Amino acid sequence: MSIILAIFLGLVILILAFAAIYHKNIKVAIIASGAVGLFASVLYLLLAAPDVALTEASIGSGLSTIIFFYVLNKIRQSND
Amino acid sequence: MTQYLSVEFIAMLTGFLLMVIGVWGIISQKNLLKIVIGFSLFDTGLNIVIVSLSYVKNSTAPILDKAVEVSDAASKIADPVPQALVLTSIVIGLGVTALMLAYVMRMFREKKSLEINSYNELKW
Amino acid sequence: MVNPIHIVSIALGVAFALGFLGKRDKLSLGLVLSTLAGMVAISAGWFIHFLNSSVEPLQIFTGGFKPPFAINLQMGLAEATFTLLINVAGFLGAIYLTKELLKTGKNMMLIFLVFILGLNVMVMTRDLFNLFVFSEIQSIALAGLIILDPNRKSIPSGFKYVIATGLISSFLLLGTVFAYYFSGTLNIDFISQASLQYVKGGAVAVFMVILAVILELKPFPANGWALDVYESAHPGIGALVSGIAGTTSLFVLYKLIPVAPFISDILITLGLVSFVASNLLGLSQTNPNRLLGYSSIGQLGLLSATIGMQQLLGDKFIFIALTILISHFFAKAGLFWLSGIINRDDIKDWAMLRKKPILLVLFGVFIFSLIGFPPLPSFFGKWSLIMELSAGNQYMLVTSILIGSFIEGIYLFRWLGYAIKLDFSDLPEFKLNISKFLPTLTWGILLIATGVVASAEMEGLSGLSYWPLIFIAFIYLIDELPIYIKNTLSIAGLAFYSWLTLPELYYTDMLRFIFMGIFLIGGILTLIAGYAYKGKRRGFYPVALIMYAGLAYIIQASTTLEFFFGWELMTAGSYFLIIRGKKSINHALSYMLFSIGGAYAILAGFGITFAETQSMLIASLSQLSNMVPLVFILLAIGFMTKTASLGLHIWLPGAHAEAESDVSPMVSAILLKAGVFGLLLLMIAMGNNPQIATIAYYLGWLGALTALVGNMAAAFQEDAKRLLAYSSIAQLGYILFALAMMSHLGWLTAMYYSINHFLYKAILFLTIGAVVLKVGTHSMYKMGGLIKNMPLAFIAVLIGIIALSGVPPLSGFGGKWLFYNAVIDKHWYFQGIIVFFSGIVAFLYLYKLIYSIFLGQLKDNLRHVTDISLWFAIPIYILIIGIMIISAKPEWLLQPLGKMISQWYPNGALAWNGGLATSTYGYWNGNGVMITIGIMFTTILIWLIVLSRKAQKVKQFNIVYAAEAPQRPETTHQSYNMYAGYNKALGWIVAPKITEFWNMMSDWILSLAHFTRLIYNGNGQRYLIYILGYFVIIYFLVF
Amino acid sequence: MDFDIKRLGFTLLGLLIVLNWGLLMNAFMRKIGARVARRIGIPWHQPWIDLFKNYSIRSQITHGLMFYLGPIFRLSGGVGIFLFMPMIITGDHWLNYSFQGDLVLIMYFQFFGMLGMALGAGEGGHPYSAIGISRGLSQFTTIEVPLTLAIISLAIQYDTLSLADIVRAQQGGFMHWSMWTNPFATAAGMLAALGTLGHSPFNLVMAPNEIPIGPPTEYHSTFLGVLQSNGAILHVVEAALFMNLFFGGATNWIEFIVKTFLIYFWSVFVGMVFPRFRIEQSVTWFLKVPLVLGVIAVVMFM
Amino acid sequence: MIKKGILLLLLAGFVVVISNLIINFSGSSELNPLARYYAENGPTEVGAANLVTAVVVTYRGFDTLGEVTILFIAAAIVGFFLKILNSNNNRTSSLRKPSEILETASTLLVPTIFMLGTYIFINGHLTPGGGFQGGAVIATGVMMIILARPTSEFNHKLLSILEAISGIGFVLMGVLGLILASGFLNNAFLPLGKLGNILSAGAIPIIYVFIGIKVGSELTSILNSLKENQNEV
Repeated sequence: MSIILAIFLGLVILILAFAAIYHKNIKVAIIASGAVGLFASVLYLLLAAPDVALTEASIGSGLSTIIFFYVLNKIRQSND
Repeated sequence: MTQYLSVEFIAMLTGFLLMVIGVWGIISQKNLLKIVIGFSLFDTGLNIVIVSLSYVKNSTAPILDKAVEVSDAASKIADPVPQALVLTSIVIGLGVTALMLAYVMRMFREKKSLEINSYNELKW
Repeated sequence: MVNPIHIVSIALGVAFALGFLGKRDKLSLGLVLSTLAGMVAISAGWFIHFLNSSVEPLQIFTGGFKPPFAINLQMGLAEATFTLLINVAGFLGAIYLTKELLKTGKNMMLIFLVFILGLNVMVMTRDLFNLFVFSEIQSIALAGLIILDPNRKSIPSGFKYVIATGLISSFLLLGTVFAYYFSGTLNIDFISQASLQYVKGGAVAVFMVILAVILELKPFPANGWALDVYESAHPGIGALVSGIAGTTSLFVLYKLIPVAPFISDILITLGLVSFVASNLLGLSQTNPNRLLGYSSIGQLGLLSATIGMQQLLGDKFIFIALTILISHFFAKAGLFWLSGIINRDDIKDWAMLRKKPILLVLFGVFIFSLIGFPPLPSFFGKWSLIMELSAGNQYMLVTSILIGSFIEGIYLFRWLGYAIKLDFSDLPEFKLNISKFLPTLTWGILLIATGVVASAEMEGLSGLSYWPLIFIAFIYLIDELPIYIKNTLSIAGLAFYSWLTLPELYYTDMLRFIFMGIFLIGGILTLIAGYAYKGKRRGFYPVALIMYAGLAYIIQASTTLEFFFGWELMTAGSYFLIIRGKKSINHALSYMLFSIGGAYAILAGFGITFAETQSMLIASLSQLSNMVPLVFILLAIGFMTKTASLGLHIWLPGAHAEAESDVSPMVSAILLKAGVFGLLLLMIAMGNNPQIATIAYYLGWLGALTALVGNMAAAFQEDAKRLLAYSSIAQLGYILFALAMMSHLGWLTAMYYSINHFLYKAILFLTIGAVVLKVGTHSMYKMGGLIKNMPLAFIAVLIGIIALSGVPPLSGFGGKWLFYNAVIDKHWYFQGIIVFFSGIVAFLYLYKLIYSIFLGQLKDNLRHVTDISLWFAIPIYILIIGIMIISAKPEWLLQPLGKMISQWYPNGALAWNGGLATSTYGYWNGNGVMITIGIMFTTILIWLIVLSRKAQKVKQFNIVYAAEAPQRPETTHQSYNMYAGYNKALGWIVAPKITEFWNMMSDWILSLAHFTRLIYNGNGQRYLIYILGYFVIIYFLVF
Repeated sequence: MDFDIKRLGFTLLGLLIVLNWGLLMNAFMRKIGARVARRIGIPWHQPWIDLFKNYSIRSQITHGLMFYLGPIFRLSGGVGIFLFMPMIITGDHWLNYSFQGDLVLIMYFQFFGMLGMALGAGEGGHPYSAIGISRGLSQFTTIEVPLTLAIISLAIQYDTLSLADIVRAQQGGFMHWSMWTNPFATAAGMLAALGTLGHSPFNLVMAPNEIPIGPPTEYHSTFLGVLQSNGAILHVVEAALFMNLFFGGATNWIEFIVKTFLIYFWSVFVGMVFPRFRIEQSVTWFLKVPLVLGVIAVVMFM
Repeated sequence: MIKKGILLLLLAGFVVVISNLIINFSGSSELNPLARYYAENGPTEVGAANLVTAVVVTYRGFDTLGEVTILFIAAAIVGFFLKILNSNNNRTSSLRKPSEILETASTLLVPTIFMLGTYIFINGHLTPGGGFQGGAVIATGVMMIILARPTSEFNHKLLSILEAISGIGFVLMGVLGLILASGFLNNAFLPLGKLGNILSAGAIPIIYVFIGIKVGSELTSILNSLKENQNEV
């Protein structure tokens, strides 16, 4: 069961990663990259690492994405 | 073949492929933000790889509570060391990402460009 | 003793506590500085502790558990040394950056503090992951420090730096966790014990770890990011990156080698490739900071190669690595600091340093330290390195190290030359900030101090006395005093040294006595001329004395190290003497380059000798049995760069011609003899070996051709000093030829020529120099008719040229006579003919010299020129007396010489009967000839005086001029292009083929440098690709 | 060195003979030259008249010390070569001071006079003197090459550099002369002799025809007298050198006179036949055939 | 095109290199000796039920100190960066007012978020989580305030004093460990207590509080710097 979940998660992560690299819209890319972190934290839970999962969710995907957006926003503004 | 059909191996494979995608993003994308995203993906992949190293077959989280008694902890838990390392790695990753993004922001201000090719002044 | 962990707790505590202080920046800075001072104190305490006693290193268990369960730090002698270096540099670096730090506020201060802290822990930690964490701290802190001076350049380069180190540290992390997976531990010592190189996958893991560390050392070509940082960051930061961050990475590499011992071999290659390539690329660089970057990368390459050579070098490894490292550490940081003081974007602007002469001195010390001149530490390091590598028969490594160092020498000395010579009047004034100056000065002093310490560690250097160097330092200290005091003191110093050494040598070693006499007495005489100068003549006396000290050391050396020490000292001193000339910047550079090249050839030769005989005694040259020809050729090439033999001569004419009036005789009459002395030593030691005969045969030809080309070229010169310079080349060609004969008469000729050449070339150069001082030009066709204004000079030149030309009865003829006998005795007829022919060609330029300057028509603008300075005349006439004595009583000189040479060549000596010398072929009575000619000449003179006592004196212009009235003196002075017809007939001999050859070589190297550096196209992503490619390629090379 | 009055006497006597024979020979040669050119030419005693006249002229001018010393150097050079060269080989009387130095001394002493002359003329301030001297020096460099080769060949052949010994080794008959035992050296030496004796085609130095002036032009009166004396002595002595080297030397004055005359005549004869060379031509000429001959001569005895 | 090919080749090389690691990875069926040691002795030596916490705070506490330092300097650098950005430009802009929903929600949610964060780091030695996670959660709360009240100014002084106190506290704990117990950052200078209790594991809860405050304030200051930067156009 967990193997199937793992495979599923792995596929989702890889697809999101591709999207993060190749999507034209930078916003989507950033969100995809954040989502990679989120799905990774689920994977961590499968791997018996709740501490890591919590950290990844809050820092790796949460705060990083926020910072990305801040910067993107700033760039947008100053590009006007 | 069956040895490869395990959670940890799949996780590790995912991590590795994520790293490869990240590296590809780093070396092929011209957009500064995409490069930073590449780094972030690379880091996540690396973290997944590390965590999958910590996994012991059928183990539980390395937390001693009612489910895991002190006496049989050694046979039940996952390796806590790589997990501790990943914690550090994630935080460092955040620091590096913030730093890179601050740089990107500052560079953009200078030239209004996100193309890495526009920052080639220093050479030779 | 304070627990080393407090380096961490204090630094971090203070860094965090800065938050309390709000905007009180000065207080913050004071706190940071005192923290750094405290860190210095802690590591210094441990350093002293470990230095005094050989105790086990201290282990610090963080968390209170033993490894591998917790992270442990180690503090031993090595760690104490490195943390001390780091902390001192950090402390002074902070002082240097005082102004900038105050301006940017406390954020930068705490980043700076954390940066230093990170380096400290990187040195001390024994845990792989901990190493990763603190190297991240270090690199992130550095990424912050790069923008200390935020500008258009530094920000993109900071970004490149961040992404590059990000990639590299990812490799490190990946390797680390897999190393943990395969070995079950993160402790470096335990991982080493696990021998992961034999574990499948484990080998790859440790490879990734070690390669990440290598990449941190910026190997060529994966180092574009580092170059950009060097160029764009504040030089104060560049100093830290290059000096301490690089040093730390090296230590980490050293620490990690046991984890992946298989890397050693490839590390040597990578390091040396980086060393040679970066130096090559540095050649076409003009930005000082970037140039320093190239140089840094090169030095790091050399050092990492040295670490790879740990096994090869054995016991000496620590000494070698440490001396080279310390030189790099101090010199590079010092240079960056200087760059910060100057703050210019072009190395040509470094002439500004001359506005603050002390900076120039420091600059010189740093440059010489990088190249490895004595008494700076890297001299000893490089010496030992070459010796040990040769002992291990690693000649490829020796070759590439020497090539790399040579290329480094090119741009460093070009730069030094710019600083010393270029015009600086257009450049702005600058204030010397004490906070910027103090660290730089400290570094210079420490550099010299470590050199002295290192020299105490060396074997085979016991024979040298440091008193001359101390004396020179003293002379430098009184540089502000007027010239006559310094001159008197210098002469007194030389005289005292002569008094100490010469009498003893006279009874023990005739050969050394003669050369010591030439060097010291010659030195005294040429210095007397210095009284003619006015003002302070800053910097002249120290460098002249350095040259003389080097020469004296060469004579007194009993080991190869002492010899080389003296040789390099002499080179350094003479370089500074030569570069003092007005237009000598390029000539001094080419002098230096040939000298360095030659010195490296000598070094390689000594290295091979040491490899075989395991002895540093010069005498051990004679015990060689293998590779004799190679050693001989290497050493001979080294010495022939000083004697300026054909092919290696192109530095000489310019260098001698453009030098100051009293410097030319020093470098021509005296300095060149050092090469002769070296060749003599070489031939004495190795002459018995039958393999040498063939080489000597070719040397003989070389000498003959040198003589021909030298004299021929001299005949076509229009510049008086250049003419004499070419003449020196030719004369040294004679000497080389005579030495190569390796027979009694041959050597007698050589020795006789050496002494004579010293006498008459000193006379000629001094006189011409004095004339030039009065007339203000070197060009002979602008002079003319000066005989009336300068009778003293005329007589001196007359005697000089008669002696040089070999016309009886003066001393030159003795040389010719000996030469004939030696040639026929040796059966080297055709070479002999060439030398003889060139001897006659000498008449052409000698006549041109005396005619163009003293005879012919006096130019209008020179009507009121007075005779040469008395201070020049005194040494000149003393030398003339010498020539006269030798001419009248050649046996006084030849008999002792013959006796001396009989030690080595007992057969074929001259037979003496009173003043009559008889050889197998001919005979000659110098004394008798002198008397006969004297009487005859006097008789005819009296006869003419009797007949023409009423001769009426007329002006020079009063001549019969083909039915025309001459208008101006210039039109009747046939001087320019005097031997036009001869040039038409035989000028092809002196076509500048050799100069063209060297030009082609240098063009080729420069364009190679230019094209190679195009790989650094400034694109950060490209740099990442290089890093990745480097990683992949090295992987495939290793596995 | 012991002072030997007898040797001095014989030497001075020899000098007197050589001087007069040189003057006479000069007159002969000029006469021959004139006859070849279908002129009458000078009377045979003309050189003595010139010499006497020049020595007696009262008005003399000088340009300075070196100008003054130039002729002295020149004459010293000529006399010096005479002094260091054995004239008549039999007995000890006419060996002069050749015991003080060997062939090398003689070769280098040739430069003594040249150098002095060059310096003196140089101070004269006349541009053409300098031109002439520069040409003379240029030419001399290559003249010496075949000559030296020939001398070295002889030195190897006879195993000595002593001129007297070389002459002695050639005694004992016509066929012992170097001319026959070492023909290549002789050929090289005699071609070089054309240059040393300074007649056409190698007389651009003096350039007696086109340019009415050369180094001696500024000299006149006593100075010219000295130079003329030297010219007479030098011609004989140079010829004597070649005689000693290649033609068995002389055992008495008759033989001396005949041989030096023939040698001198050889150069005059060539001069009559060949036109003058430009300087670059003459410089290279000596490096062609004479050089090859000289090399062969050396190779033969190596 | 050629360039792309070269890059692909490079990537292939990279894949080859790292696949060496993955091929030799075979999973683990039991703990290695080091982990076994932690599992067996961690509860008695350190007293933390969460072994990851035991490793993070005590056994490898030195790493954690470094980690905090990294965040610290990253915050300092970002702060410096944006300070120099702002110093160049004094213009302020009027931002769009945030929606009322966000404003109200934040008033309700922020205290809860702060409490959650505090809980996470105080219970770090017992349950998953700890200083970092808790700190991050607190920072999220701060972000919410920023979003809700873009014009509100943070008290810089408070923030930096919080940073300083927590940082110094962490270091002080380390030094106390050195002086009172067996080594730098050893937690046993306070009683280890009973495994599983909130007041157990010696100094770990205190250290985690410091870390939590420290991380929270660092992240807040990063966000805050970026926020202030938003105002400048």
